[in-house]
Amino acid sequence: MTVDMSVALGAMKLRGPVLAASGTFGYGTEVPLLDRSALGAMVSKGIFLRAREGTAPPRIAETPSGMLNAIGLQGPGAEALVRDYAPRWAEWDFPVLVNINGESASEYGELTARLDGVAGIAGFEINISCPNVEQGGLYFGNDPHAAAAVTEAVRKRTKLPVWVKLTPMVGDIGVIARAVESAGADALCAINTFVGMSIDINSYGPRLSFRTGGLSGPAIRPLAVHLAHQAARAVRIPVIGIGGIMRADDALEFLVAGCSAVQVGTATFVNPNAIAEVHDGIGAFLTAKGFGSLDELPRYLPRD
Amino acid sequence: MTVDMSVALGAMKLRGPVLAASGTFGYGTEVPLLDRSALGAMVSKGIFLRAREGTAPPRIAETPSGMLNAIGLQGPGAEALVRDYAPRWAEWDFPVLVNINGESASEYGELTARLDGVAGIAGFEINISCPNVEQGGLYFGNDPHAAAAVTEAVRKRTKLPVWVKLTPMVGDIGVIARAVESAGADALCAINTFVGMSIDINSYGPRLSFRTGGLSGPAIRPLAVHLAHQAARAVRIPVIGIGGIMRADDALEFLVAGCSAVQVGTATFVNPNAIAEVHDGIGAFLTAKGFGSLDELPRYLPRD
Amino acid sequence: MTGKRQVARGTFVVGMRAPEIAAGVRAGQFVNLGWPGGPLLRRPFSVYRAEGEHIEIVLKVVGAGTAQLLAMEPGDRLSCLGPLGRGFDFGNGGRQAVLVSGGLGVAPMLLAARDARAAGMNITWVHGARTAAELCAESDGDTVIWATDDGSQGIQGTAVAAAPDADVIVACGPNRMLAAVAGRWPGAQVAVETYMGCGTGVCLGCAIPLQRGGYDRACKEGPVYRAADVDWPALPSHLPYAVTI
Amino acid sequence: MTGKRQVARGTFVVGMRAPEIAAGVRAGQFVNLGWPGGPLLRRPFSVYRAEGEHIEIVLKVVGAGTAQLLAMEPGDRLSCLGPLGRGFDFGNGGRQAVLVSGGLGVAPMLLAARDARAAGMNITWVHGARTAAELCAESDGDTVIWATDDGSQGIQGTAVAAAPDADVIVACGPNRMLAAVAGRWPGAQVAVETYMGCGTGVCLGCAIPLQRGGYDRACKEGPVYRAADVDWPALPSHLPYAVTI
Ligand SMILES: Cc1cc2nc3c(=O)[nH]c(=O)nc-3n(C[C@H](O)[C@H](O)[C@H](O)COP(=O)(O)OP(=O)(O)OC[C@H]3O[C@@H](n4cnc5c(N)ncnc54)[C@H](O)[C@@H]3O)c2cc1C
Ligand SMILES: Cc1cc2nc3c(=O)[nH]c(=O)nc-3n(C[C@H](O)[C@H](O)[C@H](O)COP(=O)(O)OP(=O)(O)OC[C@H]3O[C@@H](n4cnc5c(N)ncnc54)[C@H](O)[C@@H]3O)c2cc1C
Ligand SMILES: Cc1cc2nc3c(=O)[nH]c(=O)nc-3n(C[C@H](O)[C@H](O)[C@H](O)COP(=O)(O)O)c2cc1C
Ligand SMILES: Cc1cc2nc3c(=O)[nH]c(=O)nc-3n(C[C@H](O)[C@H](O)[C@H](O)COP(=O)(O)O)c2cc1C
Ligand code: FES
Ligand code: FES
Repeated sequence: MTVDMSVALGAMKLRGPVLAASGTFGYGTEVPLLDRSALGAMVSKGIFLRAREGTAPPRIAETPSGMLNAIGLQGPGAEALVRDYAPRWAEWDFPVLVNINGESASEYGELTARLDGVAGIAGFEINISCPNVEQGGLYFGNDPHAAAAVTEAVRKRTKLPVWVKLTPMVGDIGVIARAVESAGADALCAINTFVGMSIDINSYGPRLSFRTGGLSGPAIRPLAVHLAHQAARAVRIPVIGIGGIMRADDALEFLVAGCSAVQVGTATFVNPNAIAEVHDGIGAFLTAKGFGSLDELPRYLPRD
Repeated sequence: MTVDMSVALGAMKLRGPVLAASGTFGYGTEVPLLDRSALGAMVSKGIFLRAREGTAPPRIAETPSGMLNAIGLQGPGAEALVRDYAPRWAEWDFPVLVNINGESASEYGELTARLDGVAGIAGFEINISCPNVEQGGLYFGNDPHAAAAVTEAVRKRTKLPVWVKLTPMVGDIGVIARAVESAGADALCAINTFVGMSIDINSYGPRLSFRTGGLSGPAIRPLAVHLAHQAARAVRIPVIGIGGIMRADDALEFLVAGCSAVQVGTATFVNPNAIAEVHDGIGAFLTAKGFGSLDELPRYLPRD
Repeated sequence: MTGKRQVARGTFVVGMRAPEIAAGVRAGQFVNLGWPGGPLLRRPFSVYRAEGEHIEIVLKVVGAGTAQLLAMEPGDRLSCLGPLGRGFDFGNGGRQAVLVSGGLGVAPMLLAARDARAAGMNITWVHGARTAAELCAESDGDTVIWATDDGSQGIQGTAVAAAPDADVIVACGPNRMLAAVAGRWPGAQVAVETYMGCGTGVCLGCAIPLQRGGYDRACKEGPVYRAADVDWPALPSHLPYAVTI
Repeated sequence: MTGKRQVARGTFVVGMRAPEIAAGVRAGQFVNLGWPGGPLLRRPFSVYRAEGEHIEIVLKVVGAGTAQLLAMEPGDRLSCLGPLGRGFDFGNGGRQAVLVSGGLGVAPMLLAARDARAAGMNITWVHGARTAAELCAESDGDTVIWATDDGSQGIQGTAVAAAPDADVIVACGPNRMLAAVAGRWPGAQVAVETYMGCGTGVCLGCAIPLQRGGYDRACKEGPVYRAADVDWPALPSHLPYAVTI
C-alpha cells in the first residue's frame, strides 16, 4: 500500500512534504551521488543581488543539541546563479526556490525582477532576517510594516510562488505572519535560526568571528514547533515548519501542529540522506496508522 | 590560595556569584542534607498574592538538551509564605529573594507591600513573564511601558533590592532592559524560559496539558548568553545571567559576556549539588588563570 | 551497575551498589538514576530489592533512556539519588496484607513483602500481566496468586479482580489499574507513576491531582497515596514516552 | 571500529572497516565520523592508512567528541562519510617529495608516501613534535628526519626548519606551522584544519580565507591548498575545542 504524500502549497504541487532548507543543501549540486527522489522541493542558499564574501572564520560552533552559524550569506550574486545553477535546476524533477535577501525593499524587488522567468527557478523564499540598512540596521523580520513592504516589493515583480521565511526573534510572530499574508505571500516558512552567542572562556571572547550566530538543530525544535503553530493559527495560507527536524517523528510534530510541509536543515549535515529518511518515515507512520494520504493526518490547530 | 568570589550587586553583597534560580530550588527547604555553603543567594519559587493551584499534569516534557515546564506558578500565596518559609530563611547565612508575580501592576505592588519588612526576605525578583490581565493578557515582559509600570509599582513599596527578570520572548531585549532600569530596578536577571511546544504524535496533540511550556536547560544556553550580553550592554546596573548552566564553564560564559552573577536552574534537578560544583569550578578556573578575585576576570562587553 | 538479568519478556532486573540507599530504603520509595551520556533529566525507578550494599530495580524499555540503561554493562557507573519519596506504611498493622501488582507494578512488591513481614503480617502476593511470558515469576508471599488477561497462567482476568479483601492493601501498576483499586478499596495504598523533573520536591513537575482539589508532589508526598485521595480522572493514565535527539 | 593502538603519548590509531573508502581514498582526503550518542555534528579525520577493506585514522583527544571516540571498543559501530575533500596531487611529478608533518599532522603522511611512491618519487619523511614521547614513530620514507622542540629526539627545532628543499613539498600540522611552510615554500601543498559543519560542501562553515580575497571551502576545494594561496593571518591558528552538555 502506498500513501499519497503529495502536498499542495497554494498553486504549487509537491510530491512530498519534506523540503531542503536554505543554506543547508547548497545549490543542490555539491553531493554527487545523493538520492534526491524524495525531495519535495529545494530552497537554495540565500542570495543577494551582488556577490558576497561572507564572514571570516570561525563561522560555526557546536552547542548542546545545536549549532551556531554565521556564514554571512556568502554567495555568487544573481548573475552567477542564473548562469551556473539555474540551468541544472531546470533539468530536475522537483521545484527549486531561491532564498532572496536584500538590504532594502527595493533591492529585494530588483533581485526578484532579475530572477523571475529564469528557467529552473520555480519560486522565491524571502529571507526577512536581514538587517534593513535603509532603516538603520533594524531587522525587517520583527517589524510588520517592513516585512510587508519587502513582501509587496517581491510580489509585484513575479507571478511565481512567494514564500516568506519568518524570523523567531520577534515579540509576536502572529503579527508578522498576518502582515506578510496581507502583502501577498503564498506561504510562510517558520522559522529561521535564533540569534545566539557562544563564548570561548580561554580567550575571553566570542567563538565566532561575527560574535553572534544563528542557532539551529534539535535544541530549537520545541521553540520552532510553537512558533510554526502560532503562525499557522494566525493565517490561512500554508505554513512550512522548520527547526531541528532530525527524523520523521520530529517532522510529524510540525505537521500535527498545523504545518503543511517541513524543511530539513542541519540534519543534512549529519546525514546527507536525512531528507529521504524523514520522507520515508512519515510514509511509514501514516501507513501504520492506517491513513491513505498525508491529508488525513489529524492536525492540532485550535482557532481561537 | 583562595580566590575572592564575592560579588556586589548594587548595595547587596553576595559571598559568591552562583545563585539558585526561581522555581528550581523550591523554598530552599526541600532537600534536607543539601550543602548550601556555596550559595550566593536563593530566589524562591514564584509567588502570587493569593494561593494558586497550578496547571494539570503533564507539566513537564523532556526535549533535546532541554525541558519544557508548565507549572502554572503553583504556590501557597503571600500569607503562607510569610508564615511557613520566611522564618526559616531568616536563620540562613545567605539572602533569599522572593520571585513575585501578578496580573496587574497594582497586584505586584500589593504583594510587595505585604512582603516588605518581613524578616528573612532580602529582596524581590520581579517576574514579568506573566500575562497582563488588565491589558487583555498581553505579557508585561515584551512591552516596555508595562514592564516599567510593574517595576515602579514594586519600587515604590520597598527599599530592598529589586531585580527584574526579563523574558526572552521579545524583539529587542535592550529596550525592555533600559525601561526597567529607568523605572528603578537594581539589577536585571536574564533570562526566563522560552515558550515552546512539544507534540505527542500518537495522540495528535501537545504533550503538556497547558499546551505550551517554558524551555530551560543547556539547549537554550547560547540564546541566553546572547540575551544576557545584550542586556548587559544596554544598561549600567548589574545583570545576572541565567539559562542552561550545568557546570562552571557555562557560568563563566555568562560572566565573560558581561554578567555580574549567574543563576542555576535545571541543573539542580539533575544534580542537587550543581550550585556548589559550579561555584567551586569557577574558583578553580580563576586560580588556574592566576586571578585573585572574580573582579579580575576579563569581560567581553563592547559598548557601541 | 553490578548485574543484569531477565525476569519476564521485556522485563529485566538491574543491580547496583548503593550502600546508603540499601541500608535505608522502604518499600515504595524510588531512586532517580542518571548516567554519563544519558538524557538530560534523571529517570525514576522503584527499588525492587535491597541487600547488604546492593539494590536492584526492575527495568522495562519504553524510550531512549531505558534503552540506554539496558545497554549498560556491569561495571558501568550510574549516579543514583535516593531513597526518594514516601513509601508504603505498614505501621497501623492489621494481620493480613495483600500486595496487588500489574506488569511493572511488581517493582516495589518484594520490599513491601519484607516490610509487611517485619510488621508481623501474613502476605498474599497477587501479580498480573497480559500473558504468562510477561509475568515476573519472582514472588514472596504466604499465598501467591497469578492472573493473566489471556488466562495463560493463573486466573484469567486482572490482578485487582483476582485479589482477596484484607486489612491492608498495597497496589502498584498502570494508573488505570490503580483507579480500579480505588474503586474497590478506597483505603488501599497505591504507588503512582508520573513524569518527574527533579525527584526531590523542588520543581513541582510531578503533580498528582487530589480528590480534595489542588496537587501534591508524587516525589515528596507520594508516590504512595491513599487510593481515594487521588483524583483519578484528572491523572493522565497514559504517559507518552519519547525524547528523540 | 576494528582496532585501536597507541603510537605516541596521547596519540592513537583507530581502525575501521570501510571498503569503499579504503578503495578510493587519496592522501590528504578525510572522513567525517558520527556515532550513536555522539555530538550533533560529525568529526573530520584524515585517513591515515587504507588497506583492503580497512582504513585507519590518527586520533588525539581534544574535546568531548574525540574522548568518546577513544572510549569506543572494537566492534562498536561508527558512521563514516568519505572520502571527502581534495587530496595531495603528485601528478605533476618531480623526482623528490618531502613530507613535512608536525604533531597530528602526521595523519595524511602514510598515504602521501604511498601516492608519491606510486608517482615514482623518492621520499623524505620529516616529522616533528614537542618531545620524543609525542613523536609518532611510524614512518615511511627513503630518508627519515625527526625533529623535536626540546631536542629529545632527532634535530632540535621544528620540522619545517629540519626539512630539505625539493620539487614537491607536502605539509600538514598546526596552522601556525603551515604559515611557516608558506613562508619558506610558497608552492608547497598544505592540508589545513578548520571547523566543519557538513564536510560535503553545503554549509560554507569551513571557510578558508584566500590570498586573492574571499573564501574557499576546506571540505571541498581543500583541505589541501597551495601554501601561498591561503591568507594565513586571517585563518584562526587556534581552534578552541569545547562542547559541554
Ligand atoms: C516513582 C516511579 C517509579 C518507577 N519505577 C519504575 C520501575 O521500577 N521500573 C520501570 O521500568 N519503570 C519505572 N518507572 C517509569 C520509568 O521512570 C520510565 O519508564 C522512564 O523514565 C522512561 O524513560 P525513557 O527515557 O525510556 O523514556 P523517554 O521517552 O525518554 O521519556 C520521556 C520523558 O518522560 C519522562 N518520563 C517518562 N516516563 C516517566 C515516568 N514514568 N516517570 C517519570 N518520568 C518519566 C522522562 O524523564 C523524560 O523526560 C517509574 C516511574 C516513577 C515515577
Ligand atoms: C580535514 C581535517 C582533518 C583532521 N584530521 C584529524 C586527524 O587525523 N586526527 C585528529 O585527531 N584530528 C583531526 N582533525 C581534528 C578533529 O576533527 C578535531 O580534533 C575534532 O573535531 C574535535 O572534536 P571534539 O569533539 O573532541 O572537540 P569539541 O570540543 O567537541 O569540538 C567543538 C566543535 O568544534 C568542531 N571542531 C573542533 N575542532 C575541529 C576541527 N579541527 N575540525 C573540524 N571541526 C572541529 C567540532 O565539530 C565541534 O563542533 C581534523 C580536522 C580536519 C578539519
Ligand atoms: C549553515 C547554515 C546556513 C543557513 N543559511 C540560510 C540562508 O542562507 N537563508 C535562510 O533563509 N536560512 C538559512 N539557514 C537557516 C535554515 O534554513 C533553517 O531555517 C534553520 O537552520 C533551522 O532548521 P534546522 O534546525 O533544521 O537546521 C541556514 C542554516 C544553517 C545551519
Ligand atoms: C520547573 C521550573 C519552574 C520554574 N519556575 C519559575 C518561577 O516560578 N519564576 C521564575 O521567574 N522563573 C521560573 N523558572 C525559570 C528559571 O528560574 C530559569 O530562569 C530557567 O529555568 C532557565 O534557567 P536553567 O536553564 O538553568 O533552568 C522555572 C524553571 C523551571 C524549569
Ligand atoms: S519531580 Fe520535581 S517536585 Fe516532584
Ligand atoms: S564543512 Fe560544510 S561546506 Fe565545508
